[in-house]
Amino acid sequence: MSLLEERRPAAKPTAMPLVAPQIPAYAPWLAAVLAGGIAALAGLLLGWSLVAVVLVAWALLVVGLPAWSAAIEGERRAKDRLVTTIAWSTFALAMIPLASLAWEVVENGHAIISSEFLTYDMRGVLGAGGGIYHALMGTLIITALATAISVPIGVMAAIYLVEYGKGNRLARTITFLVDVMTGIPSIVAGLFAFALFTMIFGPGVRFGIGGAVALSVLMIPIVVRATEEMLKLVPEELREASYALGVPKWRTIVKVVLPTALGGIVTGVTLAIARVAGETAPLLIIVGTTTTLNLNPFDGRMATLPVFIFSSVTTGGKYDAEQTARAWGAALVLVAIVMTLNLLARAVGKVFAPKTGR
Amino acid sequence: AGNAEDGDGGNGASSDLTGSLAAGGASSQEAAQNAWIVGFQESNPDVTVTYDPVGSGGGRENFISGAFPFAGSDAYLTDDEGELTAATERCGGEAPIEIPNYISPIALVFNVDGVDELNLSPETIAGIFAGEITRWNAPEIAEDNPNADLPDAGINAVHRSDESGTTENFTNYLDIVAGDVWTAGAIEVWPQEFGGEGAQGTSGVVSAVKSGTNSIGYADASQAGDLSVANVGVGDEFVGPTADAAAKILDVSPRVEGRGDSSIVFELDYETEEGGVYPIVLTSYLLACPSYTGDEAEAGELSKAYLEYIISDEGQDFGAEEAGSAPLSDELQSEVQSLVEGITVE
Amino acid sequence: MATSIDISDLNIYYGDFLAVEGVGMTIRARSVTAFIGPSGCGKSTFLRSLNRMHEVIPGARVEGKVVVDGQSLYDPSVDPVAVRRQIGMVFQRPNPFPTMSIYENVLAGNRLNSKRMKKAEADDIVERSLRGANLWTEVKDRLGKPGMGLSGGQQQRLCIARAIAVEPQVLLMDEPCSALDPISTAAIEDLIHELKSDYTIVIVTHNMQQAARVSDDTGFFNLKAAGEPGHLVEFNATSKVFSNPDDPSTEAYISGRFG
Amino acid sequence: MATSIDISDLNIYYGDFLAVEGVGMTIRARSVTAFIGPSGCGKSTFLRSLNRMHEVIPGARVEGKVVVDGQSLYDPSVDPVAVRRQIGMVFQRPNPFPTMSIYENVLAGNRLNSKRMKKAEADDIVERSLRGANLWTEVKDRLGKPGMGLSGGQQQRLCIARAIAVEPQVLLMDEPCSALDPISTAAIEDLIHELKSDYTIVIVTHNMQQAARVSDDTGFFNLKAAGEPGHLVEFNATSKVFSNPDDPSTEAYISGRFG
Amino acid sequence: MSTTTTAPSAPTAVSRRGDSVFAGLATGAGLLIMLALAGVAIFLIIEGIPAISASGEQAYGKDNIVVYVWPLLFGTLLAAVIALLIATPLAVGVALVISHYAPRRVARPIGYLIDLLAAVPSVVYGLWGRAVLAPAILPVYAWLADHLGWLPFFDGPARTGRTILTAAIVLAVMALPIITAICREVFLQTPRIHEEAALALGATRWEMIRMTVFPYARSGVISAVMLGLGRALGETMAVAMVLSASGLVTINLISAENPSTIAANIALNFGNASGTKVNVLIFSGLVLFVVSFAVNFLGRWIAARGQVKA
Ligand SMILES: Nc1ncnc2c1ncn2[C@@H]1O[C@H](COP(=O)(O)OP(=O)(O)OP(=O)(O)O)[C@@H](O)[C@H]1O
Ligand SMILES: Nc1ncnc2c1ncn2[C@@H]1O[C@H](COP(=O)(O)OP(=O)(O)OP(=O)(O)O)[C@@H](O)[C@H]1O
Ligand SMILES: [Mg+2]
Ligand SMILES: [Mg+2]
Ligand SMILES: O=P([O-])([O-])[O-]
Repeated sequence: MSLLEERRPAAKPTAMPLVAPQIPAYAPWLAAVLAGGIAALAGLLLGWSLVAVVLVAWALLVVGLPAWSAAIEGERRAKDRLVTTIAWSTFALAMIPLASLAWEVVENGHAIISSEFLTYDMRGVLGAGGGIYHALMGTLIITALATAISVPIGVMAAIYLVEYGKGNRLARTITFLVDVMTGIPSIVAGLFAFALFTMIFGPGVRFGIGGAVALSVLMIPIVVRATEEMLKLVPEELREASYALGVPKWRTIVKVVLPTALGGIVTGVTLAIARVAGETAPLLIIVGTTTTLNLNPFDGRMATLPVFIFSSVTTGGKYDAEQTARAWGAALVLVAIVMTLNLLARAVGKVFAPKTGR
Repeated sequence: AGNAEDGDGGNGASSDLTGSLAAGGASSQEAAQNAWIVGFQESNPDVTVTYDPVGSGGGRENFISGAFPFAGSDAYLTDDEGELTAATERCGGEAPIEIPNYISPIALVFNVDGVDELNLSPETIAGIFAGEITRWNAPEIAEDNPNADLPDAGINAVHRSDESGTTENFTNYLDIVAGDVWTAGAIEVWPQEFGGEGAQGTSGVVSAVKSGTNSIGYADASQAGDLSVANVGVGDEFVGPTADAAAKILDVSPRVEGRGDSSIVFELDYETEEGGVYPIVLTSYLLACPSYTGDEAEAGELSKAYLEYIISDEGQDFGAEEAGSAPLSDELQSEVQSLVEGITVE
Repeated sequence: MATSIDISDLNIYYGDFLAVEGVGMTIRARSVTAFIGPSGCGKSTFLRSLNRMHEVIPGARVEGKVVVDGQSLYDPSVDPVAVRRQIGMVFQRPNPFPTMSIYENVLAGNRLNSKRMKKAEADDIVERSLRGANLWTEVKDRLGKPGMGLSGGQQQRLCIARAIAVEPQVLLMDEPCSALDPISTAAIEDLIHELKSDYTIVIVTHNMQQAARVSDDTGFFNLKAAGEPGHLVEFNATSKVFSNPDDPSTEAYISGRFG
Repeated sequence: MATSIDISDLNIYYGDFLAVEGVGMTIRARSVTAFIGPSGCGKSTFLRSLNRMHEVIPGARVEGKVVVDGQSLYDPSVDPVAVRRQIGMVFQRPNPFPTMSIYENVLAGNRLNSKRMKKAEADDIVERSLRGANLWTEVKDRLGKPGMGLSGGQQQRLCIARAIAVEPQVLLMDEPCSALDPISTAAIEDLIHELKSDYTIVIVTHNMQQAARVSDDTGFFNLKAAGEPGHLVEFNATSKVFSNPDDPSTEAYISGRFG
Repeated sequence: MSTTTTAPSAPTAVSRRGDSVFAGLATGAGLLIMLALAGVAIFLIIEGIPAISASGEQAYGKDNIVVYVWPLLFGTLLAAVIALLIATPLAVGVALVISHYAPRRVARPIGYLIDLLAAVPSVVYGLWGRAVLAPAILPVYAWLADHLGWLPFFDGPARTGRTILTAAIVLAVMALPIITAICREVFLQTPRIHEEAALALGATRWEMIRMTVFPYARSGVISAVMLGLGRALGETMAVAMVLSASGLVTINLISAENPSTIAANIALNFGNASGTKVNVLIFSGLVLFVVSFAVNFLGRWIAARGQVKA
């Protein structure tokens, strides 16, 4: 060990250099304000657009803060600050579309929302007036049917994967296929349902249940994945505790594992519903649309909110303005439904979550 | 829905009809059909009519297969692919009824800085859409518009990106009047090599022209909205796309020869030099059977009533008002009416 | 009520991996038997083979004989589910069912087997078991509260109550105190002392002092080397193991020279 | 070279939770100081406050004074990054960087400061550090192989080599042997003996025998009750703590009466 | 055991039956999923086969199905790849903010906001892209065409906002939350002991991320990108509503003449298709299915391989 001592480079200034010059904690904010100020000033003088001002301010910040840091704190700290600034910038950038989208949907959609809009269909309506009741009901019915198909299959399949298959070949294959299935384009799911029902009922078939089947193709993998993750999170100890009490496996699954995982499963299912409730392409293909309320998913076209939005925007004609207004209104309703489901998913997850007490 | 029952048109007398009628076909008729459905259901509150705009081809296919009791189609039946024979078979061996019910001018809509009025000769139109005339201040355009302040800007020519009866009629016109410039013939799908912006559906073209700069496109005149529309050169004059000017073309066009009595179809005379005729016109037909029997009796009865409404004065006027189509001339209307009234239902 | 267990020539596998080799011993009824040994020597594995919990792990299997009350545990005609009702188990980390109240947790073994019972009968079992686990006075006013709301030591006693509620004959405990604070540990050790008048108790512990305090017999497991199977080095009365062990490696382990 | 550490009135928090309260002691240079105590009493927490690793945890903070070499560690002008170079740390579970070779692992700390290093210089540091960690002969022929390919004990020594490659003054070790087999443990203990001639070494261990074997001074931490903060009960020469402790609870803990 | 009780055999039989019925149901559900996926492939193949001999009028005026599908496939890949070029750096940055930069109290709402991006239905993105983004971005394209026109991508002329680049931006916004979610997970899974090892050696936060988080997360990020790619390839409505498609093959991203994508093309033409044209569209859907299957396959495979290594 004395070797170590000898080869050590000659005396450092202090034995233990712990202190390093630092720029103040408020430096990033100060830099941001300065950059913004300079850019705004230049923008005012040179007549830049707002976008240009923001871009220049950002560029100043990204260059300026690390430069300041490099001068005082050294290169390593400067790099750290550069990356920090860039990382936060990406977040800000990602928020622009969300903010714009939220603003536009509310701005363009709120005016038309009324009780008439929510309770009338489009039968006999040419210009203004009418509503989305038929589309709302269609979306609810088809989504409910898809849920009724997907949840039992998805949950049972997840139970197979976690509780029975555990790593065997079939389970691995299914896990893999489920993963791949998550990536099926929604339009392909629609084509599948179309091809399937065309072969059964002949050409030109359009009905709600076809849409439910197509949506199930999209929904099942989400349900399986969510349930699988939740079941995996149930500690092995709980299963063992139950087995050790002499409880058979299936009762252990039903009475101990599923209740413990219920919160997560409900959350996952709700998120899956939210995801498919906004699907358009498969419904366009296999459900079509209509102006009249149709509550029978086994007979004839049904309107749904997403397809209503699409066709309102793309039909055009004399009443384009009215149709577009209805489309934004329907979009607001659809976004509200989907967001509510998302919030609900989280709330439900909390309500059902096992009471940890402490 | 609360509004199903509050239609005020139910004046009792005419509405002993009940049931639902599902047909479809050419999307060009969609707006007019939507209007007709509203009008018809008003006086027949217990009838539900749906018109699926599945396209002319789909309409013919479903008509032949029996899925639709009647269909709308931008093209009449021919035996190029055996459709006429098949349709005859479908109608129990009788030749199907083919009648024009929707005549609509195809407007050239434009959005050019500082230009409100535009005259275009057939060759110029072909040159623009074929991608040969690329700037607004090109001499060909300037010649027709000596007083316009044409900008020195590129032309953004907008066409339909989907398969379209409008495209077919428009290119048919170009093919006939300017065949040496427009070399692609009459086609339903726009040929890529001619370039330009592709837009989905008539509304897509209209909104692309509206939101683009220095754009021009072709669209059913009823959808032009507040966009400027060009006058098209016919003979020595330039004619705008009004319903009257469009309706006139059927008066000057010959019937297609060699069709039976139940078929009233036209070979449009795009090269007409008749005054006041707007030549770029889309004509859409209704296909139906002369008699409906057995299972189809109810659908036949409803179809007959509905078709009668469509070609009635009331129906044609309502279509003109709501969808901008040109009402049939009196002469043509009475001819068509007798065909529809002759439909038998057992 | 309680029962002795005879083990002979027991080999325990995880798939192809032989984890424990050639164990033989007799566990006396109404006594506390402790297993000690360095980590990985197979104490838990062996314990779990005594109520057929071992086979819950995919690929796990057992060779040799475990005889309880004259019946061979691994006989094909024996139902493992029934075995586990007769031979209860308490785990290292307290694991009450998180979705159930204290009351339901105690009854879990009965209820999960869909036994229908009268309220009075159920109340009776709950009180009896909780008293048996020395937990009654602490929780009797909040039986409807979630079992997870208890402290670690209370949770562990709840698990013991749950295990004895189905009236097993043997109670296996795998390091029942290792996740607990000293005070809770003392409470559990007291409880073990009391329970031994009714049950045959087998306990695994990494704490030699605990083994010395609570057990009547002690088994010392060891590994010859990493990757080799664990084996039983010595099985003797606790007093002998801790004062005068037969095997020098036992002596070395107990005096803290390794592990 | 090595340095002593003076701690006074140190309170350590996780958010609002006071985990360790009022600790004061002086850790001598070139000696081994061991911390023992029951689980959860704050040994790791305290150790991590000595090189400002504590504040890596969100919400964690420290009150009081830690003075190293005359400088207060928690002074605002002090750069935590510099502190951690001077006060190295070895963790409970060996944690070589999985994507790096043995060679790169050893140099990981050095590379941070001086990107460009001559090959000869780098080779020199690697050999010196691996020799220092008693690992050189075992790995010198496979320096390019991944560090994860070593056995647990070798990995732990690799981590020690990595820590001493940046030439710190103090080496903190949190239960460095608890994941290791007895043979590897012995190797690490030997190494600690050797290292103490150059470094100030602080080690946390749950194994009292180990504390007795390797340390010069021993600190005993305890909890008054669950949920209460941990505190330093006694800090004395190891020989005194193990033979004749000042505090009765130290005695109780060491003799295995709890924990 | 006391002599009165022997292992009871009656309840055994009952519980065994329950066990096997339940296990059968579970296995059946698993098999059904395999069947469903096979069904998707089989039905698409059956309905797609007649398209192979389609030509001329039936193939939308193209000589054969290959000539028809190829430009669509090109457009699909082009839009998806551009979308990923935009989304990936953003997603990695946002994921890092959530996993390593934002204080915990802020990280959660940030994650939620990003998740909201994924919750917006694609038709609403379409509406937004068409009505808001396209007109807003046209001046940017004009600027690009003027200043960077020498690059083939920005050749222009910029006459409409509804270009393939706009569509790709919308796709990027839609793929961003997916990539972010996965990246965030893998970043968070970086073993704490490795991160602390780096910090204890005196690394700054960025150095710690480069030393431990990125190497650990590499395969996870790649598979996240592949999954984002899958989403971008298959997205239908947003593209259908935003893009002005001419159906040609070009890398000029901001002109009025844009390639179309398979999914959007199907959605736009399906309603009007009849006869063999339906088969032609389904065939193009089959091509899309195969491509996205392959991409997902690759993504999962990379992810799975990464796990073995870690
Ligand atoms: N599920 C399993 N699959 C494969 N091997 C296992 C499994 N569980 C334990 N083992 C192996 O079996 C051997 C014995 O493990 P066991 O858990 O029984 O040891 P132990 O004595 O209880 O140790 P500890 O004191 O750490 O709990 C070890 O080598 C272990 O790696
Ligand atoms: N990240 C954390 N956040 C909040 N509390 C923590 C955290 N880490 C530890 N604690 C708490 O701080 C207290 C001291 O924990 P610490 O890990 O320092 O104990 P220890 O003596 O090292 O225990 P062990 O021997 O089990 O390692 C405990 O009450 C623990 O629950
Ligand atoms: Mg164990
Ligand atoms: Mg610790
Ligand atoms: O009427 P279109 O066929 O042009 O849509």
